[in-house]
Amino acid sequence: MHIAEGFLPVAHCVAWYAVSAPFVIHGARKVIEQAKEHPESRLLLAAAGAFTFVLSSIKLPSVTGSSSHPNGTGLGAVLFRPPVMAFLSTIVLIFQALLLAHGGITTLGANVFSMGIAGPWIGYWCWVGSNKLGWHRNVGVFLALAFADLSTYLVTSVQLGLAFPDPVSGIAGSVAKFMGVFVISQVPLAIAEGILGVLVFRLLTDVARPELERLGVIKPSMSEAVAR
Amino acid sequence: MAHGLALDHAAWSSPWRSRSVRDKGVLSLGLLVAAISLPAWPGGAAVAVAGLVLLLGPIRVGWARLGRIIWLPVVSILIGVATVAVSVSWDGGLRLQLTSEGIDTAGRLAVRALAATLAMFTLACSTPMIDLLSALRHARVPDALIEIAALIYRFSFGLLESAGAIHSAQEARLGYATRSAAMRSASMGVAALFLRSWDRARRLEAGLVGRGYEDALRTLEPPRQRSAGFVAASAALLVAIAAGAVAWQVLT
Amino acid sequence: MSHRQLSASAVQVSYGQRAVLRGADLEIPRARRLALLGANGSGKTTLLRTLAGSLKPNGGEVLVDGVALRFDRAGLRAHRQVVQLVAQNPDDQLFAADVFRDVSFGPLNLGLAEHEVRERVAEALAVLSIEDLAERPIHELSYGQRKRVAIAGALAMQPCVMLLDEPTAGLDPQGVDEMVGALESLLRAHTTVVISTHDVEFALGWADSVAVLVDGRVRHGAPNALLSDAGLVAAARLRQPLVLQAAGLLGLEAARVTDVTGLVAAIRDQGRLAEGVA
Amino acid sequence: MSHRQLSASAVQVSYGQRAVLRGADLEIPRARRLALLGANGSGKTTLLRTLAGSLKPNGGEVLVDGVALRFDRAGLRAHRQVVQLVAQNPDDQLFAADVFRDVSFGPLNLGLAEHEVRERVAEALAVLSIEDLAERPIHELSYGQRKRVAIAGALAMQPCVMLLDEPTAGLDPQGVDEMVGALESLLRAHTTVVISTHDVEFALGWADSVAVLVDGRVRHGAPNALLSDAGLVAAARLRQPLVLQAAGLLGLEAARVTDVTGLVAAIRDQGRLAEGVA
Repeated sequence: MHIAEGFLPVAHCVAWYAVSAPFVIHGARKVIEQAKEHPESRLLLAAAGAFTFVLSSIKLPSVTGSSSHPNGTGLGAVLFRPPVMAFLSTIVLIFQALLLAHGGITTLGANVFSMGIAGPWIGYWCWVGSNKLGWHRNVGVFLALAFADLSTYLVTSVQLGLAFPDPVSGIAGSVAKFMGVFVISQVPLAIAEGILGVLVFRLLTDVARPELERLGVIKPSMSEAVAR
Repeated sequence: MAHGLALDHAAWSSPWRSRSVRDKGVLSLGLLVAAISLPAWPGGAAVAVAGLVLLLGPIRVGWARLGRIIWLPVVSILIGVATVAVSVSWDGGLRLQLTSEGIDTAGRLAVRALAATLAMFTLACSTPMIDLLSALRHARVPDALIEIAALIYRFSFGLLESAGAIHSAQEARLGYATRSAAMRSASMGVAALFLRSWDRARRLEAGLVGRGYEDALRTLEPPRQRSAGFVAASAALLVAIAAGAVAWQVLT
Repeated sequence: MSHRQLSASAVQVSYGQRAVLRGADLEIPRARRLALLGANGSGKTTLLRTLAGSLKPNGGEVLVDGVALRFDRAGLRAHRQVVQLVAQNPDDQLFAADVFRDVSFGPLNLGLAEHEVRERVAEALAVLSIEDLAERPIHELSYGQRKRVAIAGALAMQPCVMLLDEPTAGLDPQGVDEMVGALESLLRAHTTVVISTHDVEFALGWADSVAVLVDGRVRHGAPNALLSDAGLVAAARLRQPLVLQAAGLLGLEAARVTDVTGLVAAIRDQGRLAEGVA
Repeated sequence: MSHRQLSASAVQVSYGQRAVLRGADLEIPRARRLALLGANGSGKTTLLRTLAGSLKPNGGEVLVDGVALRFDRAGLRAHRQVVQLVAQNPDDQLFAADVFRDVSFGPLNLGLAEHEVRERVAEALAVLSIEDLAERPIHELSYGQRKRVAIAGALAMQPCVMLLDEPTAGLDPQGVDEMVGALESLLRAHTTVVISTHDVEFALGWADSVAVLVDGRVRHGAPNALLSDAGLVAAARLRQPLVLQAAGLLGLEAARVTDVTGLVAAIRDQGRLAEGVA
């Protein structure tokens, strides 16, 4: 759920732009570096961006039976790293706003922070942390995708709560209210996205090993090569 | 085909496509700023009316298409507005209540969000994405970033088509008949799309090298017409809306 | 398997403003070869997708044994065991890592027991003579092989009617021969086979009947009759098969001419006739 | 533009263990129509890519006016102004959002001034009669239109030789006619045109000469002579053009038969001859 166009007061729009800007600029620098070193990586980065854009159009079955679309920030963070995702998510969110009427230009700063920064970083930390603890890759993937998804919606709830304090219960009440609407419906979807991620990764390690190795997602490990 | 690309099609077929992004930017961003900074009544409402008139008039979006593209934002605005309208508190148990303040905020929010959405549509329905990216290039955004964004735009359409084709092929073989089948199908679809986007990039790279690609994807831009009259008229409209809103405030 | 009668009645489909099908009627003859002919953009794929239940028409109906298809979950589920569509581009249909897994996708979704799934896969691979590909990764296969794997995937659903969108497009002569062999195997298993194509030469030689798409409507009839009709062929933005062109120029009876051998026989006959008269 | 002589000499290309070209020689006649014929997988695309400098052969050489192409930056840069390759799938070559932008890409890479680039784009669009598409988004174009845009993009480099991989594949009869028109425009501008195809019928009617790929080597000659050679055609896994099949069965002189009209004329002549003799 992106924050719709015009939904945030002016001061909040500006503030979220300011908060997101350093992350996006940092990501853009990394992207420019890569593009200079390897000109061909422009096309691969673009492929990654298009993949992220199209991911949100895939129908995902939820545990509750209703269907929704994956949020994709966790998978993107694991595959392409959070700084690059900060940049790619910004482009994707601009496209979603202007091509799909999903999100908005005034709320872009806020949406970039929740979907392009908070979600990917938290997902990435889950992935790295799980790997450090020596947990199975599937656990890391599941946690990364599920928590990236959940944290995106948590952040969105906080953003809306800050903008519209409840006349009775204040900011805290308002945040709780938005969480009630978004997060509770989102928990089953986060679990579904985590499961989807595990399945996708299993397929990709089968058919796209060279691509994953190139991205540095998996190491060309001897033991696995032998096991296969 | 994907649902939302009606906006893209509207932009490419709009009579305003040949206008420069500078001109349209002044109008649309001006309306957008007015929508979120003026009081909802009458400023926001005036922006909404102006946006609607522009969209159905010179931008020629048409009622049917406008209905198709505005449906999604309206639903998302309604969910948010309803959440704002209802107040919650904890008083030994969860208490839901409607306060006049909450309803008032929600009402203003609804008008403002709708006005802003229509203002954004005046840009999105008259200006292809690629023209906006070219404008960013003129605004000194580094070339590499613009090139990547332009390629994402180009790749997205083919990939959306593939996603649709894969989904419909899976559905035909009952891939979404049960929940576990659906999960399996969706994961296969995502993996296939990942591979396809990768493959697409590799093949395009080979093709572009043959056309002299070394380190930049430079292209010329088709001519766009700038009009001082258009900018002046836009400014006049914005000033009229702002002045009207302020006058109303003072008078009441 | 082809005891079911599939037909389209007054089917209308529009994309936005553009009407592609404007009342298309088509009764598909059971257990026979039908070629659906039309230029690119004439609505061939749209009609096939409608017949397969993948596209809900704006008007008209798709019927199985005279009963209109209902576009709900149960209706579509039943329909997919009657009709299967094979897309033109096999890559839109193949998404598993290897051939066995791909072909097993449909039967697994039918909820069959494992041994039944294995049987169905084995059978489908056998019909298409691609048993040797079972364990091969899909991305290593040639275009023609992938096309046949896509057919095997649909066949494993054991449909009564197989719709194939441009099955011969992009194939070289040997690939076309192999495809014809695969289609004959389907027919031997009593499956109704419908293909779309703009290769008039192929349609004339292969089909029992042809359906020509003109202006969003369907003309259905004997291949020779329809393809000799120069007006119809031009309206459909096709071209006449070369052998019929030659027959026309030579003033031969076109009814018997479906290939070069037929053309040559007709020329010889006329020669003899002329000699006889003289 | 076609004052340069392109040729391949003893070109060898292998993919891993598999040798695709095993010493291919081909001298490309200037300002003429050459059709490169072969089955799928016979090495047509490989040979075209080698000639275009996109693929470095394992052995042998590509020559321009007798001078071997050097696969360094400067050598390739110069070569791309002599030879341009149009891929079979236009999406492998088109990257920009609209037609004008895409066609301007090649000339800009040559370092030309803006007004020169604009001229070249206008000229290329005019030659292919797609001026009206200039401001259209590429993702909204039909397959046939995209194919012509890809050709315009290559043409704007003003090469002496245009290599086109399967330009007629996937096109319906009208699309083929439009493609032939586009190729004729290239020839009128004195460009050498080489196409690859497995459509023998088309090659016989269109080409001034054909080059047939058999076992990784090239046989180059007159279309009628090579395509009448049943042994060669079979070895190349192709099939004989229908008109030549008919001519063969009727015992006609094949040299003059390139299309249906030619076939009919030959039949009438023989008839008259027979009458005359009788």
